Amino acid sequence: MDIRFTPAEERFRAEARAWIEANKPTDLPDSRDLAVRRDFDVAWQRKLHDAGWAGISWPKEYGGRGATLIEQLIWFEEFARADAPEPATLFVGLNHGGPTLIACGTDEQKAEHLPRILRGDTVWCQGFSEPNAGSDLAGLQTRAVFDGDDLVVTGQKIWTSFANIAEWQELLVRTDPEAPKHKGITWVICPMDAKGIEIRPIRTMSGHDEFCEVFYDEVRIPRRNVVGRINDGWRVAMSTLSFERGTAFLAHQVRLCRMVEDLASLARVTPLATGAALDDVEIARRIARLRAEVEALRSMTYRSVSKTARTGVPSAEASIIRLFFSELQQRVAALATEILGVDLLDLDPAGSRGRSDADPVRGEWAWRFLAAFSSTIAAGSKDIQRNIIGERVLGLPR
Amino acid sequence: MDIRFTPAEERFRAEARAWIEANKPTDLPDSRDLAVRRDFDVAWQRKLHDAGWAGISWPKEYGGRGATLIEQLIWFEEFARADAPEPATLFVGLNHGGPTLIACGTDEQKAEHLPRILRGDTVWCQGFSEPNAGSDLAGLQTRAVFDGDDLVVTGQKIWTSFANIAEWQELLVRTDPEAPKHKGITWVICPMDAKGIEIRPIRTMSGHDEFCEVFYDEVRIPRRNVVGRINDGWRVAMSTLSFERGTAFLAHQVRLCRMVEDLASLARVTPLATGAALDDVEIARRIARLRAEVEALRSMTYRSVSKTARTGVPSAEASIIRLFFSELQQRVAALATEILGVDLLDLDPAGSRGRSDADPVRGEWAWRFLAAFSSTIAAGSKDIQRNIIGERVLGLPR
Amino acid sequence: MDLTPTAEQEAIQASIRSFLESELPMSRVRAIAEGAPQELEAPWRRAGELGFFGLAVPSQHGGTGYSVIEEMLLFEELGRALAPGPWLGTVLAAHALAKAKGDREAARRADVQAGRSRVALIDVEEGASGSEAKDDRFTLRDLVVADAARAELLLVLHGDAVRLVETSAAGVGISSGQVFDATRPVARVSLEAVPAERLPASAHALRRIGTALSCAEAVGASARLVELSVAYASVREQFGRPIGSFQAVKHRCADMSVRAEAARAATIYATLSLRDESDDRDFQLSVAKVLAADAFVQNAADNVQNHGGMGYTWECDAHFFVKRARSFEAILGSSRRHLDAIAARLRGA
Amino acid sequence: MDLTPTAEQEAIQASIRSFLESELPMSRVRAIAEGAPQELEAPWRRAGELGFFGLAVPSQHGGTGYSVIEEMLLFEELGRALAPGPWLGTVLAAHALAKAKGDREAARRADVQAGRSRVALIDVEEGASGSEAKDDRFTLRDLVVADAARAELLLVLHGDAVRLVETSAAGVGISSGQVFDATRPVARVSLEAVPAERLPASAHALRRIGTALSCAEAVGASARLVELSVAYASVREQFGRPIGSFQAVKHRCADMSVRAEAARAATIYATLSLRDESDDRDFQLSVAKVLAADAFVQNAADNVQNHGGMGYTWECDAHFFVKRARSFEAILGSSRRHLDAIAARLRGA
Repeated sequence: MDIRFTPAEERFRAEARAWIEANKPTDLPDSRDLAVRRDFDVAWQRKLHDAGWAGISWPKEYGGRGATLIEQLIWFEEFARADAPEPATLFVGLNHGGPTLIACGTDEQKAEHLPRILRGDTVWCQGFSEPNAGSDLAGLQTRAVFDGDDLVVTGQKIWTSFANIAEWQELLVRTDPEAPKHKGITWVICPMDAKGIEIRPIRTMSGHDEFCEVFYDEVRIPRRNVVGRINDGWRVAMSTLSFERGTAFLAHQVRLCRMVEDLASLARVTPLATGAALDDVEIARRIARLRAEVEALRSMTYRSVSKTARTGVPSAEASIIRLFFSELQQRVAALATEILGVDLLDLDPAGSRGRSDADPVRGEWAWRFLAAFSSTIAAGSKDIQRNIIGERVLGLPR
Repeated sequence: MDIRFTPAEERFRAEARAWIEANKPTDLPDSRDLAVRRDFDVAWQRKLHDAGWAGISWPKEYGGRGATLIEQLIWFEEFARADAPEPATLFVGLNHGGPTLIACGTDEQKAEHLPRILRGDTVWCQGFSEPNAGSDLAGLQTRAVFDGDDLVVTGQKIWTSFANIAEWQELLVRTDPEAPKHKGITWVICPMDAKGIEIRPIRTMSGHDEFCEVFYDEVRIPRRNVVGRINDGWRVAMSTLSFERGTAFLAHQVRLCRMVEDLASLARVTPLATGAALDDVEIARRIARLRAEVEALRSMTYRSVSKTARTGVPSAEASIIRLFFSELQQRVAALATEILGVDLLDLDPAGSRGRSDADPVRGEWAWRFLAAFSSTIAAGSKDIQRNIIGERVLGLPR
Repeated sequence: MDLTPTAEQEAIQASIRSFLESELPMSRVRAIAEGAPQELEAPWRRAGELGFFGLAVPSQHGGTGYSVIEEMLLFEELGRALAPGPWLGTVLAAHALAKAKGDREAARRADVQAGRSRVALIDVEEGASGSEAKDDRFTLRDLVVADAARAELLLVLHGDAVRLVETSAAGVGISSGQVFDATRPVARVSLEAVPAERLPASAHALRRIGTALSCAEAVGASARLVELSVAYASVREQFGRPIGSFQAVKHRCADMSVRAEAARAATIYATLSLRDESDDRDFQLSVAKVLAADAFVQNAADNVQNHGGMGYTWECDAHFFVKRARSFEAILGSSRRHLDAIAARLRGA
Repeated sequence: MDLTPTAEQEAIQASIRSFLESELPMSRVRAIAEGAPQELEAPWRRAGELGFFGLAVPSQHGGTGYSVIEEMLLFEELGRALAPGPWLGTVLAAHALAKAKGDREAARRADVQAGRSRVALIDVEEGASGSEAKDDRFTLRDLVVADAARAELLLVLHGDAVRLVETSAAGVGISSGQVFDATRPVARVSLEAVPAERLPASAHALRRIGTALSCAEAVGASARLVELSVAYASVREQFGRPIGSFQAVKHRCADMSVRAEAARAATIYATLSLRDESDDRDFQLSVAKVLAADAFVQNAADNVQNHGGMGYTWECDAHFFVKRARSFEAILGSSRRHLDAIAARLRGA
């Protein structure tokens, strides 16, 4: 057991840190215009690519960095520590679509898509969830029938980020309605400019359009776009859900840790009747507990990655870490709103200018608080996570 | 709406308070010897009986006080406020067995048992739960078959208090194994001196013998001891579970409120590095929250009794109050152990004599803490209570 | 002792509910929050005609002649409907003006009771930095005030003094921008030596009434959240079953109803103790505020969770309750302050 | 960076586990707790022969030559087995005596390592009322000390000083009565100017080791509690199904495992940072103590709940864990104290 990194790993860290510091964009667009955001992401990804940092966990043969698990962990940690921007619009391609093609795609599919994904040339989106298949993802009902060389798709997907700017979509469709529900699904690459696709934005509770609904009306997709075997799409999808094997989680941990530090800063400058909020013993202990928990989260993540590095298989604790993280994030955001009190209610930075100088992120808390609600819902609600822990980690009966 | 009592009710309260103060025994036996405890309970019950206070919620025609619901509430409140001892060994007879006979017994059964129960002449115990029928009470399997004028009972019951000193037991047996599980149960009066009954004590986590297991090996019970109709025992049992319709709960609330006051006293005399525990802002707020919750519990109980008084039927909120109470009680006891720290670990009153003078109940917390574990388990675990609230109060699907 | 409403009170509450269901349904609340404040005007005027703002004002002063109990029922329904508008300030102004003498104040009272003047509530702790009362002038800097931007009057509680300020007066600055809770939008208010009429009322007494009524509002919302979750969980299916049949969801709903019941009982008791001027009314109000805040905040969050992905959308009503719950926690004393008050009582005991 | 045990460490842990399973099974722990302390003697002596008390003592001083990491693995197993006996004091005494010079101390070291001398741990804050060090004499009044009644030596941490006291010395008063946690019985200890040998060790350093090891013990117990609950929930049936198939029970078990995992990761990290003398080791130890206390206390309570009525009986092992969890929370700094230390760090940041 060791918490120290090897000299080679420390050199990797130094190299990564120096490069990120020197190259990270600082002009993150303020606009919510997705075209603007895409241009920004593409430029940043191109820079990463040209310097050899793109696809940190992708094998070298596909142009990736081919980093070891520990190097990946260091990379994500440094990336988040520098507050370098995530290439948001490119996320699905880099972390889901691309890795799925690497694992299950044909040579033709790989050649067509992987280089473009890695350079940021193409935006991918995800078409998994449906209005009636959320927690029960395998219950999806978007139908596809073969007609000559085409799959003809009819149905609806939901919670799709960037559908309106994506070129491609990783799409799960039901190709055998008679088979057991996990056995009749196919994974297919859907061109988003195909005829019959209609996209509608979804506003979230914060008032922003973060997701889309996608409707398919007899959309024709060439049969060669099927990845893996027909009716084997569930296995294809599952094979890459844990592609980065826990290392990317370090970025979440680092960001949450910074959020706790922000919380302490907020408490330091927020006056209560009896002094600063951080001098209130109860508030201070609650922040201290959150600080302890986020530190434990790092140790858990390190340990999980250590296990994976040793055994080669994804650690069973991933769902434990996910659950712990998501509820912790909500507690952090909720305590901030409590400390802010009435100041939470005014989102106008001009109105609170006097205060915001002392605390540059004061105005962010409202958005963080609302965004945190999604963390126990999206990608498997906390109820589903607890089922998974109970059944798959602990072996309790279904 | 009104929180005030009528002048007549206030007179009733004054009368009850004066009588209890003047007559309550103060020489609660220190011994855990049940014979001693029984003698004590009988003497106290006789006193209550002779003064016309026995069976406060029993109809007058059966010798009870026949008090209104509000008078009952006042009685239980005053009883607990004076810390008057519960007639523990007589509880089942007075609150379950007797009321069941009143509701469903024959004239003969009533004449034989009710006067004796009311005077404290006979001790009853309960034979409902079984090792494999706890949460799922209706799944009980103790079998009884008719043989001439007798029921012949074979099986096992558990969690029976006072089985070893009781004359009678309210016993649920399965008389029709073919029927749906709620339909084949019979309620019968079991004489505890019958041949074939064996009793074994159960030690609890506090090291005391609080319960018994009761084994039945072809125990013969006269058919005339069946209460209500054969195979209708589930309905008979349910009809009296809410006999006192929530009023007795006030006694629990008053005792828990005193426990919170004890907690504040404990915090007042317990030194921490920075002063008394009650001067620690976090601890003080936690105690204050418990104080608020126990006050809300009283209001909930008042409201529930008000509803019952108005409508004549037991209030659906009883399970809500039960759940709130049981978890609150555990929080109170747990906080006390936290404040006590290392002093919790030494139960020897001599060892902590210096401290115990300042706080007469200091030594009680360990027992209270352990006893509180049963409150989310016994008579319907907290999981079952939440099912009941979800299904019967809110109407959610099973 | 009876903590259930009388038949008359039940009838009052039912008529308020049906008024709000037809005049301020969630679709209209949503429209108001999304930028059509004028949608409130008709229901507000109608509420004035029905006497909602003067329920507890004696009938000889133009009120309905009920008590704070009936006001509590009104606010429970307002919470249930998540009604926008400065109800609390307006009702408290009606209280403050009830004993008013003189024509000007009588006219004001009539305006307030009729819904012609909307009143935003400002609670300033005595000695708060930047606030100052001098002669008939009042100064106040940069305070966050709910509904100030669309009010004709400001009811200023300062120490035990109660003052009325016209928002049209010189020296009144009200700036509003983007807000967190669009059903109860705040504005930044500054008063620069503005004319302020002192009313013959006690600010402490008004704060007590305000606490009781805002608790009732939170109770109504908390109970409504239980209904919304139960309704959704009963029809929404996953894995071939309604999600309400899963214990995780069922038990979360059960906990929501426990919180709502505890908060309701505490609020009813506190409001009755306020009406009857019981010695422990401040304690009971603190109890109610702590329980009501807990119920509102937690139930709002649990309701989002129960709605899954839908709960995270703007289209679902869940987020309006989440935001209003934070508005509630932030006015008339945080839970922290009320717990400290209870703790002080325990220390003194 | 690797937070998983090496193959050698796994083998060590496995051998410790099998030793404890055969020498200190729960049946023997129960016997010891129920009044047969002599049942501990053979396993204790055998543990001495196996070098368990001197795992981290250099081999030239008779130890096994491992580090605090292997001790952590030992204590995790001790916690899993809920082993009675003054393990912590004895192991810390071996640390304190490791650098000892002179024949007397070397003999002591040999006795402690061999399990011939059992050592109870006393942690006295500097300036604690009633404690006093004067010349070679030590005075202490009425302190609650685990396992003192059956120890030959007392290891007294006082400020940064470390002293050894023989329990047979004149002036030592140890009175024991009924205790809460029978697997770790406390006694009241008073020292009246007793002879106390000052050892060349730092009490702060020993406290750190003690914190890491007692956290490891709590982690072992917390993980064991998950196993006990899962095993019972998998076979116990109600309503015709194993209770572990109900979400209420399943999710409670899931939460238990989350707590156990978080505590384990934090404890491993903290112990490694202690071994490597990282700058943030005190912070990491505080983190571990907070998480481990939470895991132990909550898991013990949840395990009772999962066992239903059985969990409330003496016959079920659940209560021994409940009681030990409180013993753990009460030594080497409550969670409150460690949270205050973390808060002080946040204030300074």
